[in-house]
Amino acid sequence: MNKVVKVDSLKSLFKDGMTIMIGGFLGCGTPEKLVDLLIDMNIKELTIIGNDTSFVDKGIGRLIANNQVKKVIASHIGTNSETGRLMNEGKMEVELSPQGTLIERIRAGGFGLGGVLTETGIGTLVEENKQKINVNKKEYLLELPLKADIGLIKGSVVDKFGNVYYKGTTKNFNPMIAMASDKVIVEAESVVNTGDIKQESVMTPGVLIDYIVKGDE
Amino acid sequence: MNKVVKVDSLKSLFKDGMTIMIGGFLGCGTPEKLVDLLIDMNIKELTIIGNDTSFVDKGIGRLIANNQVKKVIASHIGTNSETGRLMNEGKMEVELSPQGTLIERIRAGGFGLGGVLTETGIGTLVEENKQKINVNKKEYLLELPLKADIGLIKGSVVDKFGNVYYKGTTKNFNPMIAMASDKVIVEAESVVNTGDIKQESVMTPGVLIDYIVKGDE
Amino acid sequence: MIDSKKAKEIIAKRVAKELSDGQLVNLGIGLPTKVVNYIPDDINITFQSENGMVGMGKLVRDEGVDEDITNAGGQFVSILNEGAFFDSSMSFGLIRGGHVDVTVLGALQVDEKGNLANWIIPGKLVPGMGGAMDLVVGAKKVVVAMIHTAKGKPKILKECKLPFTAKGVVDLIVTEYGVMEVTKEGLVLKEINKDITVEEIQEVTDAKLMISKNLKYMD
Amino acid sequence: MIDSKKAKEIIAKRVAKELSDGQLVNLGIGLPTKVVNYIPDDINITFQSENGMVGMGKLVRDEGVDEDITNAGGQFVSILNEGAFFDSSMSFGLIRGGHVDVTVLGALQVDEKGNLANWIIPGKLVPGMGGAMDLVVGAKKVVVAMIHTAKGKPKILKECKLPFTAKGVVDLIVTEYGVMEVTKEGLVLKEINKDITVEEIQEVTDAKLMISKNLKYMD
Repeated sequence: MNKVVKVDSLKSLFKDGMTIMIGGFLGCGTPEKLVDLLIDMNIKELTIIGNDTSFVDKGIGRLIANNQVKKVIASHIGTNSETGRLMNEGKMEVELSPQGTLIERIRAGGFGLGGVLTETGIGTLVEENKQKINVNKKEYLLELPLKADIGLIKGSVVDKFGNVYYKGTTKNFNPMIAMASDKVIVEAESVVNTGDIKQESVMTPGVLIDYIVKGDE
Repeated sequence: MNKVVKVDSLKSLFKDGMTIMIGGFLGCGTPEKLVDLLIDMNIKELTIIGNDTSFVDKGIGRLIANNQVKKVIASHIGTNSETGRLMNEGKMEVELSPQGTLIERIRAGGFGLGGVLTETGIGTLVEENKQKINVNKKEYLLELPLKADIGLIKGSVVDKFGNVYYKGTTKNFNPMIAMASDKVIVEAESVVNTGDIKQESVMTPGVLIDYIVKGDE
Repeated sequence: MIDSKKAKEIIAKRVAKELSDGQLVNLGIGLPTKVVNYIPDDINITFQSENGMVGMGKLVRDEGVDEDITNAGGQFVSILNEGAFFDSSMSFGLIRGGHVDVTVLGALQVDEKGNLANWIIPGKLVPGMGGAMDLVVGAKKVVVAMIHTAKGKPKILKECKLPFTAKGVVDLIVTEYGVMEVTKEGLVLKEINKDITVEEIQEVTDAKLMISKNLKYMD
Repeated sequence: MIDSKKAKEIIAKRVAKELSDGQLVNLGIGLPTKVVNYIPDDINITFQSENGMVGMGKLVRDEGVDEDITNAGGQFVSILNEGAFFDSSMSFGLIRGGHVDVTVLGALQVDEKGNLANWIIPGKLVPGMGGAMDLVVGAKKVVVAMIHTAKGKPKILKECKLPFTAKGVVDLIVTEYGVMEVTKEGLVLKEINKDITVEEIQEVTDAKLMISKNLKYMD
């Protein structure tokens, strides 16, 4: 079971119209080499799920600027002018989800929950088309799970079994994306031998990882 | 802000009738010194929330054997004969929750969610008195949050700010209990200086911890 | 009549064949644990323990014991190099989220609709469901591994009499007498112990067994 | 008229007084960030950044930069010894679960019922809500810190015209002109900049201000 592969060998996994989750927060913790791959392949009509659309020249933002995205589900798009432009021109659909709700939806997808109830968004536009549920006389929104065909994550240190360790704030959406995606590819800043990451320090278990790509290759 | 205290100084926090969550899985990861304190004080009519009722002479099991518990919410009671006896004699109420549901309920309490939807328990006794919700033609149970007045957790290494690191399988319910309890007391196997636990290795942030007790004192 | 120890060996050995390379597997307490002993060396299985780890190793005794590493039965175990520890919410995220390929567990009763009962005998025994309800709902494949009868009485029924652990979740039943698959039409006997006849296995089974066209001997 | 730079100083300095020892605080991007500069040395505040840390330190430039440590605005920052990193679900668990004592953030509009609008100007600007909706619903105390008007037009209204970020969540409004508390009866002016009169502040405020019996000068 050798999970460490060349990035080019992954091409057969991708096709137009897929739903792909990509880790990162304004590009911090985003697997740029894997974004490069999607741009090289120029696959289209993607549904992209991530915290934000980053910047025009960074992370998820590059896919949007390159017109590869049909729909994006994110919490923030203000740092990428192309997202707003494509949305206003009707060329791309944008679904905005509050950040805490978005990560819970991804978690629900990965953790097998049918949904979660949150007060966030009550009395706002976020309510639209959503079921409201009363619990102990308090009103909540039912927020539904999100899943993806492929999850692209970035790991600071990854062992050959796929166990991932994230440094600093690169963790953000990555661990939940690894749970919510049918196939998971991790871009590793460094690859170490299995056992080099202490079992307590593993942040995403290798059992969730299908492929490892070296970020510096 | 000195959180490291003598166990006796905590007595004023406890009173009869409280709801207390206690970490551990069959006693592994349970703060036994804090259980000792509850037994010494002999506070009564407690509602105890934990994964299981351990053994007659261990962890949560000791509180039950000592008749201090009015109600227990757990996933498994089979290893403690006293739990079954007191339940059958009508002297203690037992609410059984599937383990994965129980930890989600505690998490929901600590994470400010109004509830979660799960398939677990559909078509079983667990359905009783619960709201069923349909999502995309599939039926789920709405499981409600749990909170506690006080959470008692066990940490393997704890720094003076309260940051907690758990070794091995001692983690189990402890991190979520720290989120779901108004006051949190950690029993530390060892106390280290703030900064000795790497920021990436902190498993329960010190901001959640009110008091630290040394386990070996 | 097969003695209990031998029966458990037959079952564990047969269940091991249901596992394939690269899978994540949860073994219930008791009989299912013995499956570990029959996994071929060239197959790599990762074991999950619902109290908070993947990559669980063997039981550990005496000086090898680390009291901070236990399995879901509270026994001391080891963890492999590729393993990871986590909290219970992550553990059940793996389970409920469909990341566990196979769960193997015992039953008090199981029926031809794939209903399972293994957590309560009302008025008699109330151990609680522990993680079983989540495991059978979440795992991709649910294998019941059990002695065929209880004190001679059938445990494989037309319909479970005891309260369900879950409805319609069981995929395969492995006993010392045979291997039965749960299908929409009912239970299909796919393999049979060579020391027993089809009539004999039906006799100790309440549910009607359909006989596979390719019925084989258990091995 | 107070210039923008001076106004922001006045606001940040005043907001700092709302924080007390041992609190966990989230400061929004922009003006609220400046609050850090006015916290007395003898008070210990832990700052949370919703992208995944508590114990956030100062902005870092040049050789001090660790590209793996950023704040919610994408700037490079440091982390203190007592800090911790975590994923976004834990981060918003702290926020939604009521573990954050105070959140300080800007507003496009805020009204006398405590409604807040700060994430969208339909047809013009759609940055998205980011973490703001969760922060104002979850934090124990919500402080709006903003310049009193936008190009001379009131931002403190009888009722927000822009889409809400959340309903009835704001506790306190701090501007360069004064400090207003949201009460069931409406907005109560508790402190006023000594360079301005009650009439003048009312003039640039759409909502009717009730004047506290103990009206003080801002400091």
